[in-house]
Amino acid sequence: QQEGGRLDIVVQPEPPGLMLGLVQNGPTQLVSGDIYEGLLRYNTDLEPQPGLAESWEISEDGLTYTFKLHDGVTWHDGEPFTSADVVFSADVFLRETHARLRSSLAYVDSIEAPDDRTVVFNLKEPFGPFINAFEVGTMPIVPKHIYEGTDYATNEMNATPIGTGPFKFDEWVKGSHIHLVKNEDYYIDGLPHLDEIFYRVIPDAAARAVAFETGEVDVLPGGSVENWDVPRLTEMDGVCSTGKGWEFFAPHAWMWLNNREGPTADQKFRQAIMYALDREFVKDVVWNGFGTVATGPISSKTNFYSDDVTIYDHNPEKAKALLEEMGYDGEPVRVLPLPYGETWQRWAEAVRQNLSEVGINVEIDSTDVAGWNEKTSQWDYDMAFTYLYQYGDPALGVSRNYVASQISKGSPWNNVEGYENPELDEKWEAAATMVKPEDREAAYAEIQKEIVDDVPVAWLLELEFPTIYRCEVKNLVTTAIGVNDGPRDAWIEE
Amino acid sequence: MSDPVLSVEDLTIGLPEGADRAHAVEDVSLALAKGEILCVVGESGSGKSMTANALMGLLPPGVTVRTGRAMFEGRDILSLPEPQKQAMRGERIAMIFQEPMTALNPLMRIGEQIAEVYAAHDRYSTSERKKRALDLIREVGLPDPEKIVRAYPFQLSGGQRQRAMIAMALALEPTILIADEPTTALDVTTQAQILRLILDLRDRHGMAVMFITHDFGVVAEIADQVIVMREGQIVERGAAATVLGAPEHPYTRRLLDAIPTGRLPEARQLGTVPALEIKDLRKVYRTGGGFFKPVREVRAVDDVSLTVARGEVLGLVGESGSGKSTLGRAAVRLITPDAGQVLVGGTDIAALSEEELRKERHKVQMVFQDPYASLNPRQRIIGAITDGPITRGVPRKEAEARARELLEIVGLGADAATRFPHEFSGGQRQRIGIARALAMDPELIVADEAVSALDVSIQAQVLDLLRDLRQRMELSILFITHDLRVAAQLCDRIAVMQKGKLVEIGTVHEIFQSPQKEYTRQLLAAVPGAEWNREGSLTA
Amino acid sequence: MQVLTAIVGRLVKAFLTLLAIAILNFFLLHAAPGDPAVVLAGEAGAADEQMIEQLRERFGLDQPLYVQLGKYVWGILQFDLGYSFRQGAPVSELIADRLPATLLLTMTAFGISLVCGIAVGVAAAARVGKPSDTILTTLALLFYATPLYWLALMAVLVFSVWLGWLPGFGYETVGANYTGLERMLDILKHLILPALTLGLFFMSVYMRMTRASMLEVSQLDFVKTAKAKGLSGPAIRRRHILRNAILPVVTLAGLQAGQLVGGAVLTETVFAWPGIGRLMFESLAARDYNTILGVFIVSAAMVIFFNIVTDLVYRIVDPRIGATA
Amino acid sequence: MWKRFFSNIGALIGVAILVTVIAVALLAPVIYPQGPWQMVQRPFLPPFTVDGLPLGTDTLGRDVAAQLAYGARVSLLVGLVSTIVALLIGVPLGAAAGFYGNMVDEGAMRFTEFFQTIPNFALAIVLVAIFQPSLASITLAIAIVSWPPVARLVRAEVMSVRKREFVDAARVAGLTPRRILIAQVLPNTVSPIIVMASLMVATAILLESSLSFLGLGDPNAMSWGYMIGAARTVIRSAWWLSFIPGVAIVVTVLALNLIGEGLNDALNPHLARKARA
Ligand SMILES: Nc1ncnc2c1ncn2[C@@H]1O[C@H](COP(=O)(O)OP(=O)(O)OP(=O)(O)O)[C@@H](O)[C@H]1O
Ligand SMILES: Nc1ncnc2c1ncn2[C@@H]1O[C@H](COP(=O)(O)OP(=O)(O)OP(=O)(O)O)[C@@H](O)[C@H]1O
Ligand SMILES: [Mg+2]
Ligand SMILES: [Mg+2]
Repeated sequence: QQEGGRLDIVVQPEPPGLMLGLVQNGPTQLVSGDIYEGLLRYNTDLEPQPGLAESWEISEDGLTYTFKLHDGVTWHDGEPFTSADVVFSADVFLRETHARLRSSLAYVDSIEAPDDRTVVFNLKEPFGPFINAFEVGTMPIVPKHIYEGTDYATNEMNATPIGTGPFKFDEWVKGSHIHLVKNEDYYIDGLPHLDEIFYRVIPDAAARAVAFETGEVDVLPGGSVENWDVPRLTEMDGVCSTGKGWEFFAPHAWMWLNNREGPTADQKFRQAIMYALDREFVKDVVWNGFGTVATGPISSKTNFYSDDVTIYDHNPEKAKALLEEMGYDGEPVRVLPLPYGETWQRWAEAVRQNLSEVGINVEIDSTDVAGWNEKTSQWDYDMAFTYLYQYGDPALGVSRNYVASQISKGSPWNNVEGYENPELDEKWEAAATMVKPEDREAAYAEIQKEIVDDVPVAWLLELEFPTIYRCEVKNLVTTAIGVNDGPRDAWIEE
Repeated sequence: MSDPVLSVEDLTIGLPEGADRAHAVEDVSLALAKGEILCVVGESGSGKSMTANALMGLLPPGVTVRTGRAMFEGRDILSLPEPQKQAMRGERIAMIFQEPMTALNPLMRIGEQIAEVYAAHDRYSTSERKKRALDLIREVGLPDPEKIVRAYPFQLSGGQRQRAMIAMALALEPTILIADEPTTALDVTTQAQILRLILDLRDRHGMAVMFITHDFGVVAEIADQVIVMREGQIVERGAAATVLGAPEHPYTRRLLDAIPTGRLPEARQLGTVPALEIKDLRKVYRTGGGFFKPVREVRAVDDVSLTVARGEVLGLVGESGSGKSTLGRAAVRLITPDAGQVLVGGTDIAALSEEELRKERHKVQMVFQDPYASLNPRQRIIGAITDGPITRGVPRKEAEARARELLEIVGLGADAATRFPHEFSGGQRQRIGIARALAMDPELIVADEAVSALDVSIQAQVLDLLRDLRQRMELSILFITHDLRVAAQLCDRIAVMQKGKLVEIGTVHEIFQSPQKEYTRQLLAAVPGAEWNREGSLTA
Repeated sequence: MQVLTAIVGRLVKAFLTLLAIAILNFFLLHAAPGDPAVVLAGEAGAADEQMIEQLRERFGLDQPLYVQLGKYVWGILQFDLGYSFRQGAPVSELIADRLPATLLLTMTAFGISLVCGIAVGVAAAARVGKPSDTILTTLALLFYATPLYWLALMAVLVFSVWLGWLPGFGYETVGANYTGLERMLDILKHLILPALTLGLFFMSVYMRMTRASMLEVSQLDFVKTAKAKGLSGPAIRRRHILRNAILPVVTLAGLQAGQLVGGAVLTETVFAWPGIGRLMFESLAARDYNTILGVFIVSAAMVIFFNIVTDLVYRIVDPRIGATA
Repeated sequence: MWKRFFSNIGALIGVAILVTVIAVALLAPVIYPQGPWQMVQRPFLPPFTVDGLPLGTDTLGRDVAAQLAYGARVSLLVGLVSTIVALLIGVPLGAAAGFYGNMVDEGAMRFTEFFQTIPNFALAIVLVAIFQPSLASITLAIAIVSWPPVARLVRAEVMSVRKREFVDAARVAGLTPRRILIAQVLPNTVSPIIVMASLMVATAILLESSLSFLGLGDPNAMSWGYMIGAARTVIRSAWWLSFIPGVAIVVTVLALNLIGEGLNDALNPHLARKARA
């Protein structure tokens, strides 16, 4: 292993801020995953690994989680890190700012710090996926001494984030790059290996590919170049790629189908859509062979996946028959693409083509990011593309999209399609609070079998975002969140 | 006659394809002696300018010398290579142009522009050039030379600019000075000064001058020799006295006949019913007033009162800027006066509202100066004439019939009705303008420089027409002109204006023969070739 | 004194214009579908009503529109462009971070296009009708007809990918820590492609304008006077024609500054140039109202500034203006 | 005038190109009845490699030639309609300002200046983003940013025509100001307006393609800008996909410019006067 060196990583789009406790969008997680840390890290099989906590224990009844913190950890400003910081972060700060964590924290009764190096979470009832909630993006530990008693959103220190991570914030040249430097006082001896990291802002996908080719950048995190460029880049000499590092997120793409009104309210119509879509073609042509055709709501990379469900193959005849059966009158349906670049645009066009082949009139609604958020969260759509993360457990990232309690206007990440199935709702709830994994496995298998026949949404692909990097860069992707916290262990071979 | 300094032999200048004729000039030969002034006269388009430009080597693109030579200082200057022509220009032969307003570079100081002549020919040091420029400015009689050197053209009047041009032309004491209508754009008083300057300079420097003009008055004033051109050919040549006194060619005679002479027509009996009364009229223009400019006030018409009787032609004369047009326009309410009354048949049209005014409009009509600009190029003649009557409520059929009739009256023929303006000559257009005015059955016509833009021969025709109409229709005319000879031809009475004020008003005979005011006398004296009193035209 | 009132008057007018632009765009933006709170929440990958409400409250979006406008205008009147909640920084700071890059790009492009455009225009006018004139005008026409972004793409492809001569994006070599002259050269190297592609279009515009203007002026009477003086062709072009022909070009160039600033959006996108054009485009998708408005105000101010400068140039070059006749 | 126009080689070339483009645009549905979106073959086929697909296929295996033909429809339509709309705004405003002067002029010019102060491409982006991209909103946005020069031109022309004597003649004849403006003044300003309009169509086509490039095109309408925008991401592996529509834009805009210059030469009063004299 060699020490030193510099890594240039593309970050796209430019993050709105780097204070991970306040902003949790993708680019922020990518950069701030090196500055902040969670209590745990997860390997690519989603097994917990030591993070700020060097060990942990879960009580038999699944109600008490006890963490032993690392010794000798300091904040980047030199202040010592203690269990009080953890309690402040989880119980005070993030409760206020972190919506996704908040729903997990609902199961938490109290958080205690019996001593400087111990933190105990007491749950109200068992919550199987709780052990997955300690990843850095889900529960970043923030410095109490800086934030306590301040207005978090406008705290001046947000511009110069202070964490415990292997890299320290140095400089942010807006529109150009973010510079992180090695944390010399990192508490794990010998880590990190790299001297510095530059996160490079390059707004145009083609320019990002060029930057990689010309050696300007060393790492293209998943999704930074269009899929068509991936084979070309990976075929270059000395270039490696991996599909790993997304297991925690397991991005799952589907189309919301408006279950409330229009043709999409009809189950037969929704099934017809599933048969009409040529998802293999999309995978091969639009996604250049990356990804897997989704069979249902749970990604095959996530725990408790089951393939014992109805399989919708590309079968236009069946689709037409179903449409015939329901008496589809040609009422046009609107498709809202995801405004995230050309790939998604092409995908929408392919879908329009597939659907029109079976006689469905489709119009593509166009919009930008804000418009997409508005339209989906206000339920103003017929079919809308999206992809969401699964966060390692169906209870964290899947059930929210299908249970009736999650129907609520204003957010595009809940049960946007308006699917209501009280019977299934109960099963989702029960599955989340079972203590034994085998029990949960069985429960989720049943749920998947049932829900797939209902087609509340049109599942499309389990996305795969290959990370492209120079082969000299070693050990970059070792965790379930890949490049987000990978640089800690990475090193460069001369 | 002494040896000619310049002799042109059989000069033919070809025009590009699509021009109105094949040659701008054909087989022109002429000679110019030292210290002599040769006037080249002829109608517009007769090839005067082309001849001059050819000598300078400044023919426009496409126009070329086909045959002929021009011997000057032992060389044929027509076939010199460009660098030598360039060396000759300004140094051996100099030229001044018609438009003093545009002939100077607006962005360069006068002194620089004069000194540039030396620079072009690599003479003197920079400081010497400056000094000489100053001397020249003094020589051409420009006031306050130190200031003028540093002035920009826009700060000078037309006459001053023309003097600056002349200074430039004199800089290197050329052998020949070519002047292409150098005074046409100037008013009479200024014109007289410039002519005197040229004569004076000729005497002092002994230059040969080729003077192009279409004004026989100017010819009479300065010419030694005269050449008359017509459609590219020389039709007559000779000493000035001969050509003017005993013209041989019928064309020359026609031209000379057409000139409004100093001869005054017989006085007519005038009615007393007023057609137009102007009382204490005042118009003040305010200009400027931007962020960087103070407001400038011009009293264009300052408390003027006058009357035009039914059937009378009142001439309004005065130098440029004296307020003639302003007065005329106020009479037709193209301008709203600041004070005073304009009574037409008893109604004060100055006080009418827009609506009421449109009903009264027809009583006073106007014939405009520029025959090209006063007709809408995209409208047929019939439309131009009938627009007014139809707006007044005359049925279209009737209006059109009347229009054809009027076209006959002004001598164009009814079939002119369906043509467009560009298919007519200047004189014909002016007739259309008159027909248009008549179509409204006016009581009074204001003619603002209605013949100034026309060649003399055409001018005469239009004046005849007006005289004829005055007789036939009992029209009153307010005839605005800066040309006193024209005024003398047509008018019953004359009003003289200066700087917005009415200086003098009286019958033609009173004004021309016993002017009361000094300004009127100056004006009369400045008219080139005018000999009002000596000709004893009273009885003619 | 008069000049002073004039300048004050201009400034007041400029300020009112900027205010009007802010107000107009304020309404335009708020009429657009989309809610910055939802976008921001959305990027976090999850949100609930509580979070969105919090964000809306923080952004002041829970207040009636007129209150928001009032607050904004009040801020503007105190030269305060507001706060970007999305980026967590005052808008003026965000813009100040990006403005130098945009200024560098647009000024360079403006300079190149004006100087080269005029030079080439003069050259073409001097050879009017000859093959070299035809070649120059055709080339200009070609550049004029080529979409800016396409030219940029092709330029990157050729000069930085295939030939590897110039960097294809960015403002400077990141992390090289150059200083002084070295840094300037580095920035210059990065500047070449974007400034050229942005400049080429405008260069062809100015070239055509100059050529036409030169030809028109050469028809004027005083040119004939100059010839009659015996001046040589080049001297006439330089001393007489050019000086008169250049004025309308400069005026139009000043008026077109707005397009230059607008064109920078595309160039900045293709070349990853960290300027305000990109800032606006990115903020637009997120409905970061204050930032977009701020960029609009600043770029409009740039346009006004350009106009005032050309106006001043005009006043200096043309003695007729500003003098009392 | 037409004679002079047609003796101009550049203008003739322009007309020939434009006529071809228009013909292709009109015939697109006849030549390619299946439309531009149909996936017909393997993606990324280079031009001239497969019979029946002369220009190859795009990223989804759609016929590039068909896209080009349908793109011509959109480009021309947007160019034309937005120019007409811009004229509808600019001509009356400029005419009123130039003709009535004073307060009307002041007001109209302040308004125009205001729009000229906002960087026009940025404004177009905002407008399209706000109204959501569709052919209508794109066309409108282009019109809104391109009318100010029209207003200025018309104002200047009207002001100069207004000073001509035939306008005074019409006033003396008792015509109402409005009628003078419409029947006498405006017809004399059409030449420069036509010249400007032909150039505006060209600029509008460029603007549409720029918007489309930024992802602000109408996703239901195939346009050249869309094609370039879509192909931009594969410029390294299939450069011809952005090159072909790029050339189409260049050629069409060039043609319009040639026509505009031809018209300018043919209609230019300066040259016309010289020929008359
Ligand atoms: N640039 C040109 N191109 C073609 N023909 C021209 C050009 N200039 C003048 N002509 C033609 O040459 C002929 C002579 O013109 P020229 O200018 O010499 O007349 P002129 O006697 O000076 O008339 P004016 O008194 O109006 O100045 C006219 O028939 C005119 O139409
Ligand atoms: N529209 C205007 N605005 C400002 N000043 C004007 C305007 N029209 C005329 N003037 C000024 O008013 C004065 C009188 O002008 P007017 O046109 O009546 O003179 P004129 O006697 O007809 O002269 P000319 O013989 O040159 O036609 C001049 O000083 C002129 O500069
Ligand atoms: Mg002449
Ligand atoms: Mg007058």
